[in-house]
Amino acid sequence: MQEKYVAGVDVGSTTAKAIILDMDRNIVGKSLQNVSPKVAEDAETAFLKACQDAGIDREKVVLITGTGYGRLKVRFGQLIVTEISCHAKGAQFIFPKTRLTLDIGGQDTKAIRLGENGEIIDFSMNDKCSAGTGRFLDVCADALGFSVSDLGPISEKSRRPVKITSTCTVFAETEVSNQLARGRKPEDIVNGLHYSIAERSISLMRRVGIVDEITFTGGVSRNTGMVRALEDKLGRKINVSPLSQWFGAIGAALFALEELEKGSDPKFMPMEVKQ
Amino acid sequence: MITAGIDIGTGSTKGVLLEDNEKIIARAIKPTKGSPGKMATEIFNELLETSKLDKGEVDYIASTGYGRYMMEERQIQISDLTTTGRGAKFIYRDKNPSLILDIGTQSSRAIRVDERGKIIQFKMNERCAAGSGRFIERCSRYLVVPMEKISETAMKSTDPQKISSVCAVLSETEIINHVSQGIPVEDILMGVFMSIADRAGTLLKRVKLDAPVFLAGGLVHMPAMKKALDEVLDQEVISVPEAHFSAAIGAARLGYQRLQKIKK
Amino acid sequence: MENIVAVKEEDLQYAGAARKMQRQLVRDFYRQDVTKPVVYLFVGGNPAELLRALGFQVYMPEITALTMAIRHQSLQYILKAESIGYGLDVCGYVKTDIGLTHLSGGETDMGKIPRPDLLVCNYSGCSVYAKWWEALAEFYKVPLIMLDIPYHRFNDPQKEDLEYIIGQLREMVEKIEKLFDLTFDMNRLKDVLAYSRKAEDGWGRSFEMAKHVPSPIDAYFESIFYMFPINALRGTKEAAEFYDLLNRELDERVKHGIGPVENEEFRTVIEGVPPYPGYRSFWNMFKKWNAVSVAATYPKVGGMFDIPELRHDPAKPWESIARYSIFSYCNLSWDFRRETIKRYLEDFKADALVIHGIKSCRSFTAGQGDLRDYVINELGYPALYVESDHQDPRYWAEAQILNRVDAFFEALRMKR
Amino acid sequence: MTSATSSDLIPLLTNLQEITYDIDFEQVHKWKREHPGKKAIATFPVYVPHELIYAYGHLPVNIYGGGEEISISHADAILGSFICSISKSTTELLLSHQPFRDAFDGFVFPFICDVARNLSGIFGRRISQPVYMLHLAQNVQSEHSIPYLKNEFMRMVSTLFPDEQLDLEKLRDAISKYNENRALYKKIYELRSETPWKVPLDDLYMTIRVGSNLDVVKHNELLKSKLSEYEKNERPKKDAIRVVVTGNFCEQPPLDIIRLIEQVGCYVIDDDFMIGRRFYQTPVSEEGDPIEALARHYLHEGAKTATRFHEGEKGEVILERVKNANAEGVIFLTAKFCEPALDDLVLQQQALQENGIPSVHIEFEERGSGYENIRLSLETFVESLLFD
Ligand SMILES: Nc1ncnc2c1ncn2[C@@H]1O[C@H](COP(=O)(O)OP(=O)(O)O)[C@@H](O)[C@H]1O
Ligand SMILES: Nc1ncnc2c1ncn2[C@@H]1O[C@H](COP(=O)(O)OP(=O)(O)O)[C@@H](O)[C@H]1O
Ligand code: SF4
Ligand code: SF4
Ligand code: SF4
Repeated sequence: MQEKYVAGVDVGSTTAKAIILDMDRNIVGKSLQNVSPKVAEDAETAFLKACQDAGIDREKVVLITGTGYGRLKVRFGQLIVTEISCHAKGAQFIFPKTRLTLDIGGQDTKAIRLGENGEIIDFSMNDKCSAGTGRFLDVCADALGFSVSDLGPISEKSRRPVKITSTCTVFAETEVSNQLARGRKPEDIVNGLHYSIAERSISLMRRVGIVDEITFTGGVSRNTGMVRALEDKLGRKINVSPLSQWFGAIGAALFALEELEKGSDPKFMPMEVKQ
Repeated sequence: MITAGIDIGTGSTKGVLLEDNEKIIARAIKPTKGSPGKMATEIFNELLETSKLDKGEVDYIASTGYGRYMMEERQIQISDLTTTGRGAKFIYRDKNPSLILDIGTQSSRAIRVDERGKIIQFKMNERCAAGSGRFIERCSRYLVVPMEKISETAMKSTDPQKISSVCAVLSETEIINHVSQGIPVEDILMGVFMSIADRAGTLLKRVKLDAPVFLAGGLVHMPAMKKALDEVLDQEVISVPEAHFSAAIGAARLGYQRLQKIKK
Repeated sequence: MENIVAVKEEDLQYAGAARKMQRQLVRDFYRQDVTKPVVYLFVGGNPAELLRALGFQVYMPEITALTMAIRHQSLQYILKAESIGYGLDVCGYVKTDIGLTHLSGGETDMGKIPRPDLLVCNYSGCSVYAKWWEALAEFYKVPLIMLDIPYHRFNDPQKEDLEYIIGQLREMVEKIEKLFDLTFDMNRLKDVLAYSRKAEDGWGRSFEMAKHVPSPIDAYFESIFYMFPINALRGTKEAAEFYDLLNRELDERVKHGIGPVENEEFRTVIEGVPPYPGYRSFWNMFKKWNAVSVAATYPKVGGMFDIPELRHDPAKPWESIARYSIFSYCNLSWDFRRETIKRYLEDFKADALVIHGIKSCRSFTAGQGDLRDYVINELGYPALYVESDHQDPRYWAEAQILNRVDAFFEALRMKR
Repeated sequence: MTSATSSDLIPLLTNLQEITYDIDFEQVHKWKREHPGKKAIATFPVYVPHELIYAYGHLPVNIYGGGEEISISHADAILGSFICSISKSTTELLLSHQPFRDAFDGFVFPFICDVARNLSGIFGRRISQPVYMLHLAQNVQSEHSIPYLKNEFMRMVSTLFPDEQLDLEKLRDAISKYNENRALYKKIYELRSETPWKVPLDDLYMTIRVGSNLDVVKHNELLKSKLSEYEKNERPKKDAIRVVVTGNFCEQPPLDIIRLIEQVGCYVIDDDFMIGRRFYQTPVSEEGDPIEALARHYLHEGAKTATRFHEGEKGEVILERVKNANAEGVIFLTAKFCEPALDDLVLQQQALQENGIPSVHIEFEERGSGYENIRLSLETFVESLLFD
């Protein structure tokens, strides 16, 4: 049999991620890149980079699923699935006992509750406001002169987290600078930011019901300080994986694979017809 | 008699020295950085320097703005809504304003005043920064147009591009998208001004938009803001650069009033 | 689809007939001359029959407001009302009405909305009703009659509740007779009630039609149009005839296997007031997934027309009006609402519940999340909750709602 | 009911704030321990006749949500996002706070607004204790309203106490004790009107509010002791302006906001604070049929808050209050998302405007993020009166 692959391309608001799976569900290639204004090109680049990473020809990839905020821009794909389904699927693939996924991405936060067989029971997400999302951390990190990848390690030193009262990202940015001017320690401020987001996320999770196991996905799950704050507030451990940011893409690739296995025509989702 | 009004805002600190309630003999402005209390002192000292006056020659100091409680030297602190109303009334005195729109760094407020400049009604943004000056500052940063050039650039626009996102932060993505589609920066910037004007319009309608609107706050320096407001509100909005000092002037004038009372 | 192709043009005598007649009725309604005294009533559980029998022209500002919203004209009026102090969180109907009639003189492109000569506050299901009418009474300086309808809390309304309502109805009639120098005629009331009954029987039958698979009617999105006669014209001949026509059209659809979507795939029950400002787009989100709503609670805001015992009855005029008034949908206890949803899900072979919450209507909305919890965790049906507003387009976030609807049906389809 | 001795008051006086805001309802649990077999009934604010519950020997308790003490995490999902805090935090207490559920043997939600009404259905599904939605008659003019309301009151108690009989003598006695309670409020408010500096607003507020958790007899003792304390108070008189605060008839503003009002220079002379304990502002008749007396009093003498039907007198009511309080202005202090308050405000503000009386509208919520904007609004309002 000819060598075949499937791909999932997750075009988020901030980053584009791609995953290549072989027919045995092994991840053979992945990529991550920032989203520029040229979303369609970024999607394609992410895909090509993943092919490169896998060391395969793009022609070998027989079915591609697009997902994420910019899913309609994955014009070279055949399937389109919302990121909610994909994150859930990806999380369950890596952590099979997942019953609740928390996805904090660049511009949105979602809580998804899953059933025994991975079916989505319920989900909720935040609304058109950047408060409580990755962007909130990006902006505040900037104001403190850190890069987001520093936030985790820095907050580790914190003893007394500063309470951040503003929910609006813009006000929080000012608040952060003021706190700094008042001589509060950067680590305490960063930790305060983490707690503030943790609180908002938990309230979102409560909307669908907090049940074990919880898997944390999306770019913000790479922030170890966020993981700590969440675990502290929830009083339990949560799953995180180095692949967390790719869960959406992994889920998307799995959808492609399942379709292929079903032998069905890739006219699966009605999404592709409209823009 | 000399009174000082110091307006410690979230973005900038402004101060004036007023002689006999009428004549502005010194003014100063600086971005607010570090401790608001120190900022206020700095501005005050600058005022003394410009006017060549001695500290003891200033009869009364009134502070206002978000940092009003932090200025040690103050004799009184007054809320920035009150002072903006009074100050704007004074600055625009020949036109007898009753509706004032104050857009500052983080705030936007619609204020209705009576004959004397007393506030009768006001509405303000509360938790969301989408309609405030900060939005423009952020745009300046990621569109790489310096603040001094923002308005000038926007004024060149022939086809303003609407911003649909309501969030000052999330609209970044949209704006960057516009850039990539080759939409000229000036049209995008004008769109940003229009979106702020839209929000201001809603605020104004909540206190009833039934009179000419007078602008106060830092955005008076931006003709583009006025242009956007003119269009959105469908009227000629009145704006002069001096109105950036509305709150400071209002504070100094109310300080004068207090002084008169005390002296009696 | 197969059976669509098989249907020939000439076979379809009634295609679109009901919709056409409904449009005409709306047009005529707003263009009619004002020849009689005008009374304003609320939709929920109103005693329109009594007022028609007394010789009043009946208006319901809620209906005008929603008509404005669906035509994308509500925002200007909402802003006007806000300018005299109505808060952001006040019910959009109130603001549109006050902005349109009190503050703009009632001129619309459909016709002029007359000012009221009398306000009857049928206080059935929503506390905002009282506040709204109090304000109108002050603005228009016209008499206001309070008709206090107890909340539905018991399996049967108790004798005391009915007596209380009937007592007030009689007092109201007397008061109006005096105020407007009119005489009440029982025979006229019975005629009006007979028309109401006929319309209600017909409308009730149309609901039942959705039990067919595929359903010939979208019980939520389509019903929104078909609700106009029962709510605005109940008690008139036109309304009664309208539902005859609608049923003929539905029979024809059943015969030819025609439904609101070509290939019915999902059957949903929908709860809540529609997002009028985004109504078309909202419907499209469902059509795209071949989803049909087979039962909905919103068409029962006037009264529970699907329950035959609750319809008007010329043989028991006072009692049937009183009983009807208790059972307007927002006057129902959560126990009853939960039971109703359960019944709809089961009887109409539905796959899921969709809830649309209204940010500025607490009467309908407060507790819908609990309903969702009940449906998911106790009944085991999937349920989707989305939120916007019935009047205020500023709350219609299309992309977000689309995302939720897509994800929901995607998950439903995957489960199959 | 044992009458409280003065020494009983000491813990109350020293821990006033703690007891007032106690979401574990320790006072209620304590009362139940002292009265075995008796019940505590939680009532949502405004217009529930406590006298009736008290007449059965049970303890009526006003509930006011969780305030600053509990964070909302479940209730959002149940109620929706555009809902007032008191409803959310009361639901939160139900869902996640056992001491609250254990304290009460029944709940009453009056139909003061749609949210309060709907809460009854949410509670009803989740607990085994009886829950009653009290429909308060709104037709002031109908002769059928009083018989209806009497019957409604009886339905309430027979739902709460299905196997118990009402003793009319005990009801008369209860009315008399609550009349004493009302008379004491009146005295304190009069004292405050004459010499506002003697009665600190926050202390008065908590003194009234703490009564929610107490037997009325004990509360009467407390009020008496506070009254004499206030009379002797030697706080200096301040140059503050006299105001009426209205609109907060149900959800209570956080204590910090109440304090802020005084801090920025206002003497609150007339207010709606804790109107849920003061909605009968005149004594209820102790003659004749006591149930009818309660019903009649609600219809004709009950405080005219926005949560009931009142045609054509909104303007007059507020103007009258301003006049009686000899106030210079009005602060509309309303709970965020409280529609009844928002609706009535329009007509009231209009009346004030026409009469040249300044007013300001402030919205509050529990656990709001800082009070900077509220302070700003209050200061601006005061300044508009202070400066010429
Ligand atoms: N190494 C990292 N450490 C901490 N945070 C990170 C890291 N990498 C990315 N992030 C956060 O993740 C966010 C992007 O998340 P992602 O899930 O990729 O977003 P989306 O899918 O919406 O594009 C960024 O806003 C950033 O805050
Ligand atoms: N020349 C200028 N100096 C200062 N601010 C300016 C100038 N031109 C425009 N601005 C705008 O005005 C805003 C500051 O307004 P200001 O009234 O000083 O605010 P605040 O008092 O809240 O600090 C800034 O956000 C900026 O966008
Ligand atoms: S500006 Fe702030 S509050 Fe407003 S939408 Fe954006 S993040 Fe949210
Ligand atoms: S039921 Fe809802 S939509 Fe209707 S009037 Fe009441 S609050 Fe408004
Ligand atoms: S605060 Fe207002 S909306 Fe909330 S329960 Fe009380 S009366 Fe109802």
